[in-house]
Amino acid sequence: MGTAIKDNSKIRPNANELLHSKLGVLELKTPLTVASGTFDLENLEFFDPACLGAFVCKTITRLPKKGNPPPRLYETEAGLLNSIGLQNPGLDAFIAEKLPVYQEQLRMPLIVSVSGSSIAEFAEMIETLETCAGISGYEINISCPNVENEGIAFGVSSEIVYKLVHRLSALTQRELCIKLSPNVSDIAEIAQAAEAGKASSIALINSIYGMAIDYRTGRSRIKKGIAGYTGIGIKPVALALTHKTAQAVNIPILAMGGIYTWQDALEFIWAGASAIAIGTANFINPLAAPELIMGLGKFLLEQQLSISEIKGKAVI
Amino acid sequence: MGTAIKDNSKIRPNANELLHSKLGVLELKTPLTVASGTFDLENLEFFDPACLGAFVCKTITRLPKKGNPPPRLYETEAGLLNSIGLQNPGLDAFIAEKLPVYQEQLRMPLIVSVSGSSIAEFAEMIETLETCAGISGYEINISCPNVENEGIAFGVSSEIVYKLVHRLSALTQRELCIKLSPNVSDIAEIAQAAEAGKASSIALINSIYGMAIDYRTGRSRIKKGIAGYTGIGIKPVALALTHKTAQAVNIPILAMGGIYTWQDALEFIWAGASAIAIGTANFINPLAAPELIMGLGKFLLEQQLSISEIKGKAVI
Amino acid sequence: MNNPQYRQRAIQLREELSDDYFLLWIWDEALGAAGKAGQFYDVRALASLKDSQNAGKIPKLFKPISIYDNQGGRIGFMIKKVGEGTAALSELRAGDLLELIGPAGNGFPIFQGKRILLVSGGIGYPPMWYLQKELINHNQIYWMHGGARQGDVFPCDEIWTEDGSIGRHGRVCGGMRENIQKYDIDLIYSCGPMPMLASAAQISQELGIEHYVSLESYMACGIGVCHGCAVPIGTKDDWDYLRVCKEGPVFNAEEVRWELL
Amino acid sequence: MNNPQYRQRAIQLREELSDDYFLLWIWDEALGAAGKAGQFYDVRALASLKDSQNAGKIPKLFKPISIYDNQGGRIGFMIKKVGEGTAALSELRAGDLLELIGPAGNGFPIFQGKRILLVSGGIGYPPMWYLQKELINHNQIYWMHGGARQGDVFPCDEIWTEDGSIGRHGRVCGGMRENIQKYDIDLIYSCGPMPMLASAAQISQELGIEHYVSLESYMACGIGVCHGCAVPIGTKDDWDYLRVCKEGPVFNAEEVRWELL
Ligand SMILES: Cc1cc2nc3c(=O)[nH]c(=O)nc-3n(C[C@H](O)[C@H](O)[C@H](O)COP(=O)(O)OP(=O)(O)OC[C@H]3O[C@@H](n4cnc5c(N)ncnc54)[C@H](O)[C@@H]3O)c2cc1C
Ligand SMILES: Cc1cc2nc3c(=O)[nH]c(=O)nc-3n(C[C@H](O)[C@H](O)[C@H](O)COP(=O)(O)OP(=O)(O)OC[C@H]3O[C@@H](n4cnc5c(N)ncnc54)[C@H](O)[C@@H]3O)c2cc1C
Ligand SMILES: Cc1cc2nc3c(=O)[nH]c(=O)nc-3n(C[C@H](O)[C@H](O)[C@H](O)COP(=O)(O)O)c2cc1C
Ligand SMILES: Cc1cc2nc3c(=O)[nH]c(=O)nc-3n(C[C@H](O)[C@H](O)[C@H](O)COP(=O)(O)O)c2cc1C
Ligand code: FES
Ligand code: FES
Repeated sequence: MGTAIKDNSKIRPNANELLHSKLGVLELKTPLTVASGTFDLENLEFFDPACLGAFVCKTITRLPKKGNPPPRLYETEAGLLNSIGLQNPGLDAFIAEKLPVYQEQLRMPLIVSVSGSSIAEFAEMIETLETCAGISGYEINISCPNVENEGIAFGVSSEIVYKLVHRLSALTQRELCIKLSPNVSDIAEIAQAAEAGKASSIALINSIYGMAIDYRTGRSRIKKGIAGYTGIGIKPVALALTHKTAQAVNIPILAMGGIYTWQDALEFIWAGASAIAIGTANFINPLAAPELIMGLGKFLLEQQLSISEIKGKAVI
Repeated sequence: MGTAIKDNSKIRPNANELLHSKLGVLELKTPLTVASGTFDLENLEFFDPACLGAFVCKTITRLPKKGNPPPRLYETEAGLLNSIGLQNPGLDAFIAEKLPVYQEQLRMPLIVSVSGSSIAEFAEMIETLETCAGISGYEINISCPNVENEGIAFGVSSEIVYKLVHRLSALTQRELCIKLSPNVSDIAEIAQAAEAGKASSIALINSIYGMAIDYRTGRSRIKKGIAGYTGIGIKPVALALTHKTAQAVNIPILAMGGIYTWQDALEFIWAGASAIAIGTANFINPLAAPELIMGLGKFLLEQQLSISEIKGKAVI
Repeated sequence: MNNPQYRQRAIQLREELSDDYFLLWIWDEALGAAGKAGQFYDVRALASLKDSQNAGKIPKLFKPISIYDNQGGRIGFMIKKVGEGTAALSELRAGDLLELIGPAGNGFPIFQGKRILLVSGGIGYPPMWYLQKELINHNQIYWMHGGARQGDVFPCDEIWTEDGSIGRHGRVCGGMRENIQKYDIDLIYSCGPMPMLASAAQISQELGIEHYVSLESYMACGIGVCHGCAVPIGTKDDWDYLRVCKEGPVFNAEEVRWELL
Repeated sequence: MNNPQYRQRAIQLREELSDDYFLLWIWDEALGAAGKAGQFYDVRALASLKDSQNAGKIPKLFKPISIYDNQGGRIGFMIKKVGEGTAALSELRAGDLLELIGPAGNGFPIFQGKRILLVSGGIGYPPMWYLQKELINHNQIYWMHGGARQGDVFPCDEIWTEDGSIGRHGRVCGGMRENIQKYDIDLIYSCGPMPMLASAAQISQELGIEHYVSLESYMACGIGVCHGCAVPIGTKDDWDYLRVCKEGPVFNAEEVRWELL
């Protein structure tokens, strides 16, 4: 850096400038969002929403989904097992009842998470949502471990991911973020397929297959047996997959998986994430989001570094 | 159960009988073994080896392997990252120096863990080891996350796994246990390929890809970047994969991944494991093995249940 | 205060009850004005979270605990130590901080001029204490409580223990029909373990008596966002998974699809 | 006692030193007979394991700590609190239990009739204390110790601090050449952070003086089974990864492949 620039840098940027980030077509006031299915308006009672850069809602499907039988939850030594099974009221009820409330109450970009059982159904849902105002983007959930997609295992085939994303990207100018599964042999290949299909960003990771059994009785702690594992115990896995994916694609990454604190967030940003989300941490610490942004802002200010300056700069 | 049998059962079996298990062609005095690379004769200073049913040594390769540059270790919130890179003295030194010591000191079946860079190399190693006495079986490691196998990613292709196992099973009557990687889309398919190739058992899981970064500096905690993640944080994943594999194959399973206590061991046995191994737990509690067998024996005795009676009987 | 709020409050008083049961009292006027019988808080020992931040240990989920008593701001929780979360709570002493999210859930519907049977089992006791205070002036109440042994039972009109160590010998539902007849009951409230509630529900259904149950469920968020606590509610042909923490924990016993639980 | 053993021993005495440094003393005659200067124990606060078993928290790895002193069974550890593991150790008081695996490692080679320079930095001090007691009768010794600030330095012949708060201002290696000349040094022992050891090794190599370094490394097993603590040792053309916990922690400075660390 030349001395001229050094002189300019005396006008120290403030935390707001340092926290600014971009996810595809979206400008984010902070790099922090929330993981689908772990956060809703109720959480916004606990803190000032200004710490969030975007809001991702629970995944919706074309038709209402009852979800899986209980018990659906079990806390392990280092995380959470869940088997919600994408319970949701369906697209029509979402548009009629939930969306208006979001439009009224949210003061930040809304990303709608959608899941479908076929490429045609996904496309139909996006077409419908395109007619609605107040939506900034879509998170395409092809990675829920708790439902069997009728016919196609979307998330594990790069060919199908390419076809799906290619179809959807033609339908929208809004943010198109593809949420990947960690339960694959090669996540980079799937991410590249999404990029080739013109996704504007990648989200990862969704839950990992996990299980717990009552050692006394042999009864599965979760009714359906295999469930989705999330929380601090999956952080090393999520970080490895974030790094791998960041090496493989040029589109931005929204990373999640075991992020509880600002230190965790920094690890993912160093590894290549443009934005990060907290999921299970919302259950563990109701103030996880504002505390994360406070800590992250303070660190960036002290170091005089911006998100874009450290993004993907991990030293290996 | 008829009353005649009920009467007989008054002669209560003792813990030794209840703990007995079988892994393929091997009779095990207890279902407990140790995970390759985490245990050696040094550990046997800490407790009476009678608690172990078999001994699995560190993976050996045809030629000596230097291993990966340091730092190779980092402890995360809920487990351990390692990047040893299969450092070992090679087959010849193993046979000349290590094997005689094992033969002299071990009072239990020895399972030799081997890794190769081609089917031919694997076969050559087994042929050589077949000429040595004092070996009860092989653990075929096609799943180490810390080395790039020259040319073939053995563990992720069911076709190659079938070819490899088919070739090796023709070479030996000893136990042939195939150690699978969790870093695949469908572990059941790989396990079935191993079974079709006439493996006599399956071992799972090896380490999961994981990573950690110093949040202050962005420096990877492990020199090579992505490492192998083990310990309590991977238990739910290992349990899910054990259950999935047990549903898919008939050959016995040697399960591991985050087993620290007898309660953990029981979860895996309910899920379908015939034997279990402790790895990272050896570092965390030097007495993990004897404490596990004490607890397990006590439980089986109280419940008057044997390993074979609960194996795979999880209620889902 | 429509949605649950997050607070940290000092323990004012801690009382020992029998065995593993203890009482924690906090003081908060606003919460006192808000909480209804049958509602609960998601609570956690703040110490356990602080521990985890200092020593790198892993923090755990909040646990749902009913409002046991509410004296205009003097709020009591009656807790049984059964596992990790309640063990952390059991370490708290006066002056320590409690984390609270709530009040959560719907609470019991309140009536007047009824002949009421309260049926509680084990740790189903606390919400009933608050409820009977709410009902006592305008209804007739008979309260049956059962538990495994002497340490699990508390003051009420009729006590049952499974081991016969005190009160009547057996399960509390065993005495329900008798009391329903004797006191001409026309409204039942119950809270306790699932199998007990299912038996109680069968009895009320057979006799055609209105019956509200407070259900237990494993929770993650406790505020309605994760759908983890859902139970099947509705008619046999038309039911949905409703959230114990939001639409519940109190449901009409008739609408609970017990056969699916 | 050829291989490390596992033991639990009560803390006999705890002493506070400056800042984050403290001493823990245990008593074990057999261990007293066994431990050599430069060897270490893998230690852990037993309380931290008990906590984890009771409260479902996750136990952590043992940490390598040098033998600081050994008076025929009165064994001392001098510890600096830097992270989780040492923080758990810092909570221990007399009467609490310490878990120990050891003695581990090779220890320093011992000579007679030498003019010796000891160079230590920060937490490299403890093994030097034991070492100089071993050497003192038959050698001439000059001991330099450096640290970041006043709280990081301890009794020796020459003190350096990076902030100049006490002793000479700068890094301890800065004074090495001067002392080597002044005292006609023909043998060096050093222990401290890697960059310091690398500098010291460069100086001794240039001057052709025999030099033994005690290296640090992150450990899992601490007994030679996991190969996690390996460092590159040998000649430029023929080196291998040797284990700090088994073949080390003491290596000939010339044989450490510093350029690969
Ligand atoms: C709406 C509601 C109100 C409640 N009110 C009270 C109260 O006032 N006082 C009180 O002491 N308890 C109450 N409970 C129960 C209390 O929430 C559980 O005992 C607590 O969550 C157990 O947590 P733990 O971490 O201590 O035990 P865990 O480690 O979670 O479990 C220990 C044992 O209890 C079982 N268990 C855990 N949670 C439940 C559950 N929710 N239902 C049935 N079995 C379970 C586990 O299977 C295990 O066997 C209430 C529960 C609900 C849903
Ligand atoms: C052979 C040997 C002998 C030792 N003798 C002593 C002794 O007598 N007294 C003493 O106080 N310490 C000694 N140490 C260092 C001590 O082992 C570490 O300080 C300790 O392991 C740190 O553990 P922690 O859990 O407290 O910190 P961690 O949470 O592991 O780490 C805290 C910080 O220290 C760094 N760190 C951790 N371990 C090391 C390491 N081994 N080397 C360099 N940086 C590290 C981390 O990167 C982090 O920044 C010795 C180390 C070795 C290898
Ligand atoms: C209770 C629960 C419900 C979830 N529901 C959804 C969902 O509807 N859609 C989705 O894409 N991911 C869902 N997830 C996954 C999270 O969005 C996130 O990918 C995962 O939890 C990893 O992040 P974490 O470790 O921070 O929780 C859910 C996770 C949990 C714990
Ligand atoms: C330090 C270390 C070294 C390992 N080396 C090997 C190895 O050489 N061969 C192998 O098959 N697995 C190796 N593993 C994997 C373990 O055998 C085991 O599969 C894994 O650790 C999961 O079990 P755990 O969670 O109980 O540790 C190693 C694991 C660790 C932690
Ligand atoms: S516990 Fe999350 S919705 Fe009820
Ligand atoms: S720490 Fe395991 S070999 Fe040294």
